[in-house]
Amino acid sequence: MGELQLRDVRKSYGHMEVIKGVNLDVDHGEFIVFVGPSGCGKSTLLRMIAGLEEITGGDITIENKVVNDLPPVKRGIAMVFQSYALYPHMSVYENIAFPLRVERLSKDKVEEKVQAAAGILQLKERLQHKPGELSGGQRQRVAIGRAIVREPSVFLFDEPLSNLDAALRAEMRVELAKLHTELDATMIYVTHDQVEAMTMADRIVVLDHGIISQVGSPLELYHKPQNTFVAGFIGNPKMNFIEVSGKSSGPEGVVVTLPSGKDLTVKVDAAEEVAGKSLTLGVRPEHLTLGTADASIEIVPTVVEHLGIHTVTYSTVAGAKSTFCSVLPGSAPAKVGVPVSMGLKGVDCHLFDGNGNAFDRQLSLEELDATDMHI
Amino acid sequence: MGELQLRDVRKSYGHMEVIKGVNLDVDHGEFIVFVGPSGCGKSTLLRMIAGLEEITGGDITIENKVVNDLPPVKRGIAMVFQSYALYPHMSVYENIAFPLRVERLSKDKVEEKVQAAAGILQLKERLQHKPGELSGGQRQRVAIGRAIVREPSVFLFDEPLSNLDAALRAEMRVELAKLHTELDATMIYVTHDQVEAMTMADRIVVLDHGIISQVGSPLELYHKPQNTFVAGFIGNPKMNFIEVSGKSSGPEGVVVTLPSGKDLTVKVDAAEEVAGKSLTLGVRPEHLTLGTADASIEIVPTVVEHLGIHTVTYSTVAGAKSTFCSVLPGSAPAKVGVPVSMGLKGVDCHLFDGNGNAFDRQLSLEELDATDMHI
Amino acid sequence: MLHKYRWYEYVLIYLGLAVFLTFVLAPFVEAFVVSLRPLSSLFSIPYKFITDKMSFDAYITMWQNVPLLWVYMLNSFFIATVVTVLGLFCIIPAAYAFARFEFPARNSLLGIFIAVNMFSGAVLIIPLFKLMQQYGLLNTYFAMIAPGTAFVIPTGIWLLRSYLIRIPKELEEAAWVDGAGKIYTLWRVIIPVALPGIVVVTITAFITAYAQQFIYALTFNSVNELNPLPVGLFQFFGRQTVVWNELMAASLVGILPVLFVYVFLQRFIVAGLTAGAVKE
Amino acid sequence: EDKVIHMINCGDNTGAGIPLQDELIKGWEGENPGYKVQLEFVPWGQCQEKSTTLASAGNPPAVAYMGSRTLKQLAANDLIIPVNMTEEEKATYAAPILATITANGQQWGLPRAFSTKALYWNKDLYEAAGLDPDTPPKTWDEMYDFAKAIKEKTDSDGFGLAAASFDNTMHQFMNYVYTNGGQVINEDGEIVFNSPNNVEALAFYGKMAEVSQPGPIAYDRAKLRPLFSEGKIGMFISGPWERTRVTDVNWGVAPIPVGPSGTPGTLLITDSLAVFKGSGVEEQALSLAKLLTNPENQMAFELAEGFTPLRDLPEVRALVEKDPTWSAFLDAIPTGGPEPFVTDYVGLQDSINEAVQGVVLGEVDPAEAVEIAAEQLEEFK
Amino acid sequence: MAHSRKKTDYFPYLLLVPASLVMLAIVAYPLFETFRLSFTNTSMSPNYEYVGLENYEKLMSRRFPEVIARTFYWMALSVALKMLIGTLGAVLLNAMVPGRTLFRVLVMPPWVIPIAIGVFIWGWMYNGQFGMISGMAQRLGILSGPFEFLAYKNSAFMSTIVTDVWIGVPMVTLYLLAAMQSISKDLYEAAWVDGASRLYRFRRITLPLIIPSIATMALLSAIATFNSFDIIWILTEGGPRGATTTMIIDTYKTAISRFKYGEGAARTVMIVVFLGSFMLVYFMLLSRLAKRSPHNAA
Ligand SMILES: Nc1ncnc2c1ncn2[C@@H]1O[C@H](COP(=O)(O)OP(=O)(O)OP(=O)(O)O)[C@@H](O)[C@H]1O
Ligand SMILES: Nc1ncnc2c1ncn2[C@@H]1O[C@H](COP(=O)(O)OP(=O)(O)OP(=O)(O)O)[C@@H](O)[C@H]1O
Ligand SMILES: [Mg+2]
Ligand SMILES: [Mg+2]
Repeated sequence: MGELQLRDVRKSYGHMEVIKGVNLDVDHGEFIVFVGPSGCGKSTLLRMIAGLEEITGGDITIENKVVNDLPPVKRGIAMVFQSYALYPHMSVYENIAFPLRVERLSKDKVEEKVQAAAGILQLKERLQHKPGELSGGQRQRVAIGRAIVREPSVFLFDEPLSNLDAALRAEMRVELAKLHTELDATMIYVTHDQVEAMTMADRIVVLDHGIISQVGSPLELYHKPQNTFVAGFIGNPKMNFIEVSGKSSGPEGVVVTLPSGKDLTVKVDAAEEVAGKSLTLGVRPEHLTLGTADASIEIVPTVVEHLGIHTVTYSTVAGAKSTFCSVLPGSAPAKVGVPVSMGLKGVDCHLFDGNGNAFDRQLSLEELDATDMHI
Repeated sequence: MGELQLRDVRKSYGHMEVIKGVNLDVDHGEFIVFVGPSGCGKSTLLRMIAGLEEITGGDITIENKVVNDLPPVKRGIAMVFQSYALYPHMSVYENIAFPLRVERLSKDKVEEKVQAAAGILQLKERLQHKPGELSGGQRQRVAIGRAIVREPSVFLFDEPLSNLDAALRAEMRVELAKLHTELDATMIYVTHDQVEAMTMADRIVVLDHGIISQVGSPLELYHKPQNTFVAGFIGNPKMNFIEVSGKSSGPEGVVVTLPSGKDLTVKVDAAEEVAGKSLTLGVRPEHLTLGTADASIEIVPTVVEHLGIHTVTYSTVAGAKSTFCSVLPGSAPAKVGVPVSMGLKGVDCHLFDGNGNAFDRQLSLEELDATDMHI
Repeated sequence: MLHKYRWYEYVLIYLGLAVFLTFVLAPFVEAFVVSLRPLSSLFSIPYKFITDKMSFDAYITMWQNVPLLWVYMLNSFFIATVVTVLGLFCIIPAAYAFARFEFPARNSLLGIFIAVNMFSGAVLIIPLFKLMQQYGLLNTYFAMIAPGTAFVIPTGIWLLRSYLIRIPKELEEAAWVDGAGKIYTLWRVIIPVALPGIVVVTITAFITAYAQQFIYALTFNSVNELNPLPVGLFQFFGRQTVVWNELMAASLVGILPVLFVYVFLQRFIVAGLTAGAVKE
Repeated sequence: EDKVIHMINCGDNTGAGIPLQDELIKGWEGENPGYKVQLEFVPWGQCQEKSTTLASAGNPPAVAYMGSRTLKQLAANDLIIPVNMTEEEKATYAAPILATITANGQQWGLPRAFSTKALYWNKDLYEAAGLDPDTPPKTWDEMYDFAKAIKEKTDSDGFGLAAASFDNTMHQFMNYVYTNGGQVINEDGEIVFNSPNNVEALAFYGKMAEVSQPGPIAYDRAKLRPLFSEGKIGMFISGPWERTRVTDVNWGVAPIPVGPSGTPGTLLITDSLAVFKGSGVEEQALSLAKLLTNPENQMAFELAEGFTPLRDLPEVRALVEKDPTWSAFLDAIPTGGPEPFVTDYVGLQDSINEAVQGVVLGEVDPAEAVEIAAEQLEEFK
Repeated sequence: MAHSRKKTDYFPYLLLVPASLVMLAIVAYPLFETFRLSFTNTSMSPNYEYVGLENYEKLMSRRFPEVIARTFYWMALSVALKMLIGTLGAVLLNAMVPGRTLFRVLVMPPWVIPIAIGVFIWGWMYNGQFGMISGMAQRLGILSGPFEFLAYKNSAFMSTIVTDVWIGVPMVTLYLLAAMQSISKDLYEAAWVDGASRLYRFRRITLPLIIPSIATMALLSAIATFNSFDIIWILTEGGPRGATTTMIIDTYKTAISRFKYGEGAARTVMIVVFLGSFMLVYFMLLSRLAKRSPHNAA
């Protein structure tokens, strides 16, 4: 149970194609997160799976049944809305019981299931309250409770935590992860919060203008983004991009020339000739070190943030596509206006061709767990 | 100009005392941030300085003038609201010009000042637009523009960035910091975002239920919190607190017994006898290391978050007051359910007495820049 | 998707709408048909919806029976407009006071204002008459305008207040911090920001003032040239024969301009009612 | 500065008599320098109420057109002045007409217009019902029988009965009171409404409902004419104005049939010019009113307007000769009874209407209805 | 409180001045006058005397209690119908079917035209011989002959109510429509996902959520209906035999038609008393209802 397939799924509003052919296989029990910039079609895709939005083209299959024309209730899904969509006039109990009432379940059954859900979600004390009397986190839990009682094979969440404050969000994140394990259900989760995506997902689906840009585990996306879009989107602060020119390529990697004229060997496999081509070098702020490494870049911080745990610098660098950022240890002696040298390691860098597609990094994901990477 | 003093400032709503005697001296050009949990009185205090809220007791002095009974406009302050409070029916130009229009400044003067402010804030292209047509960051800048043109000696900000998304917030943070330098003005800033407080403040004022819990530079609060409240409040994820019992104290520190029975020497100066007393050990999640150090704690992670940059584990630990959290390098091989040992260093730990007050750490803040601390 | 209907649901909805709109619109259709019939076939038995000799003659001949129709229409508009303007002049500051200020007796005062709703003009007509007479105001526009104004104020305050409450306080605080006075703030900040709400109040006040012009005018005015439309047309009933076709023609011509205006304003009306509907 | 004489005229200024009146007023103004007549036309629906309200508000018109029935009430409230007719002037009026303006031994208004009622019948319907089209009913019973015949033998109803909550329901009923020897108030000002005659009249009114159009309470007299014109009712009782308005059917008009306990009669209604008290120009107003209503000017006005002539002058005979249908109305004048003269005219009207409606609806029996009404009337005399 | 500075703040009172002046002049003073006149025998003539409670005694002895009962009956029936039809209408207009914008415009006319004119038209329609209703009913075979709607007590009573409903229903409909549209679409989607049918969604979501709006509208409507004058006055003047005489009509008849200002004033005072207690009771019921179910939006 709980498998889901999308086959060339499309959606148009009038002449505007919003989802442009999405293919995705979800296994039972997976936690899939859709991320992407605002307007990229995350909600639309989720709502198409839910049956709230008509499908313009393609097929959606849930548990080996094409559900394109089924109403939501027949799809075996449950959905949690961003606004929670709690019925303000009903008690928590009645809110959770709503789907069961629709089914005309017997009183005892309803009682049993609601109590079970309330138990899982620690809402037993609140059952007689109205949603208006609950805190944000509690409301969120009620919304989940309403989804749980239906025992669906697929849970759909549309930015369920975006109305909560940071602390509560962190807490609920952990709870949702636990719930996922407990219920052993397939979950599809839309968010634009990176941390949520990275922490909760088995696999992340990065959407860009209605097409899937990359699908993969969080670490895969972090370490092996397939293009500049994913590379820039995953990771906070954003990856730094520097215009470089290719020099040569070989088994040990690709040699590029930095704007400063120095060379750096990036540990990637080149599929094509790179000499003389203009390429983009990507390096995450947290992979920069004070001093020099395989190569270095001179920066003059314009802003320095001391976060205790980290010190973050921002500077303008020739060849960099936007503000150049580095995340240094909390004790790093960076000062505004004082020039400093930033070390780059070829093994940590990413390289992209003129179309923004990544060269394959010489790094096996299996090794990642064992490798002792910086930070 | 720009000095501000609060002398035993108090505020009651009816019988409820919300601000319970606050004393604070702010120098010209300082960037002061008020932080504290929701409802602790941050906004109230700021609004009292602004003159939006009546003062129940004490004195507020701006530039050596008691302003208790002056209306806002006569206090030499400008305020930026959380909601921006832009006039939706006026263009950006008119919004920025509003305070000048009120003053009945000549047309030329208005033009000059608005253009100057727009220049600083990069709003020149947007002057004829309505606020509704602007992005969140631009609106924020307009709100600041309206404050700038009045050339106040003190700027007051009430959670000015809380309506922006993460990326924009980071950007605006940097811009505000720049602006602070450029304008050379005193700024008082309310937030509940730690990162903002840590990155922007010259000094942070931590409020707890209407009293000042601690005032100090960001690093001071991070490294030398005076009590468990500040220790728990500053730093994200939260500091872990573990119940320990004191064993002995000496010049090299205080020896405590962990719940596991092992001893650890914490580098703090004890002012009193500690033997046999029940104390609280504080250790920041980012100061834990895999393996063992001065001492270790065995944990079984219940949730593991792979953020790429970090791996965060959550576990239940005997003696810990809440979920025990550790922030490990991104490559750390933590897995749910797999026991792992966490190393503690005595030099990184904090120690608090039964009342939650900190023992003084053997660490000079001057050294901090030079010391090579972990992370 | 949510709003996809099955064929029988469409049938039911349109059937329901047909019945509902028939009830609402039948009188207008009847009025129109009557206005087209010559008097003789008007009183014809048995009833025929379409009769022969239908023509627009009544629209021409009616000018003899109601030569002042234009004047009545203009009067109606004029009275409703002045009522609305005066009403707004009272409503806006009062609604602002109730929405934004804490002062002793605020709630009871508001209650009193709202309660005034329950005294129609008919109840107060005697003393009002004496009052008007005392100040020589009978047979003036003022006699018709003043009571109208009083009875649009409570609803207006109620509507606008619920709108103003939703305007963020920070706007005023920001203006105050910038040194703007209270009147300046009201004029330059609150009123422009509340404009959509004010538009709604304006429309509802106008509707009320326009629709309820009968009793005051009938009682306080007897100068024909000052009469609003309903009273002007009521004169048809004072004759030996009620010239129904001309009455209907005159009625339709008389109400056409407002109907026309409301077709264009309907967006605001529905939107504005939301203001009141969301929170009571 | 000229003193204004505010005169209220009911209706509109389209009648042919108005220019004549204007002429006279101009002449009067010439003879009375310093006075200016301000003539105001008020539609019928609001005319009398308006004058009364103005007066009771202390701002009376100088002279106004009022139904004579209101004069007693106005006089009782001290709002109008008596017009002080000389014996000679009185003599120009028929006694019943004089009676309509006389209360407490004084005259309170100068008659300006009047009407009597008669029975119109549809000759074609008579024929269709097998009745003689040229023989109108002479008695109530005949009227009932004829109506019944029409109702039964044709598609139409036999009679047009008015019982709406308007003033002319009482007027209609008064015709039956007066043709059955009844009265509302006697010469001594006592309420005598609860006489057997009136019970009989009311019972008959109710009985007529059986042969009348359905739902008489929805009808006032004005609404009956379309029915008559359409041939939907065989007969109805109305004033002389119908003669020119009913065109489509072949009709005749005859005196109102007589009840079992009475003699021929009719309700005689007059409207008068009343001179209000407190206008400051009472004297001038009175002189103007007298000028307008003197036999010569009044007659010219009536002829122009098509009103029933008030006084029996030679012109009248010529009128009847030209149009014999006048005679049914003019001949009835001597038998005419006035509208009851009370201090609360609307109260009286409501009470009588209610009695009529009660009987028409079959809710109360006539004797009881008359009794209740009589009781209520005590309050209004 | 931006404006609650130390000094007593006169500003809010200043803001209330224009409205208060109008209210004092047009409502408060006349009300007071009414109260005073209710103890006098004032009539047509400018002079009058105080007569104590005579007017009130007269009230009781006549058929006034009947009028009161009728008024409330008329009001309750009319308001109930308005709410019922208005709710149904709002549901229909809320349906996402082609043409709904047009339909929303089409319901408006009765509300925006002068009431009196609408009533003129209804007066004609109720005519049994020539009017549309009786005519159509005869054509369709529902009636065998002309029926005069205003000629019989019950039918006249109902007819005035129907006209009142006709005038009041557009406002109620549009208001409830607005209330329905302010319900978040998410709620319906959530219910749909849970399998709730259209009818079920209406019963369990729409209806409970618009109940406060219905209650508000019912009160406004009740007050308007209570004070409804034009309709009855033009159609029946309170007849037949008082079947449509409500308190307002009775008062107007007494005071204005019959010039018994004093007696009319006594009636007015009674209206104020009854309407006041009605509103009080209504508010008490409402607030008790609100306490049982706070409608804080989630
Ligand atoms: N009903 C609609 N009609 C027309 N266009 C629509 C409709 N709903 C969504 N869109 C468009 O489809 C695109 C995708 O919208 P969607 O809501 O799926 O974005 P999203 O990824 O969820 O964004 P966000 O993160 O802001 O929620 C957007 O460009 C939006 O404007
Ligand atoms: N007008 C008021 N009347 C009564 N109590 C108030 C009022 N305004 C604030 N309070 C109370 O004063 C306390 C401090 O409120 P304040 O708004 O200053 O908190 P805050 O620190 O700004 O919180 P947040 O982070 O949520 O903005 C709260 O307990 C609040 O409930
Ligand atoms: Mg979305
Ligand atoms: Mg705050």
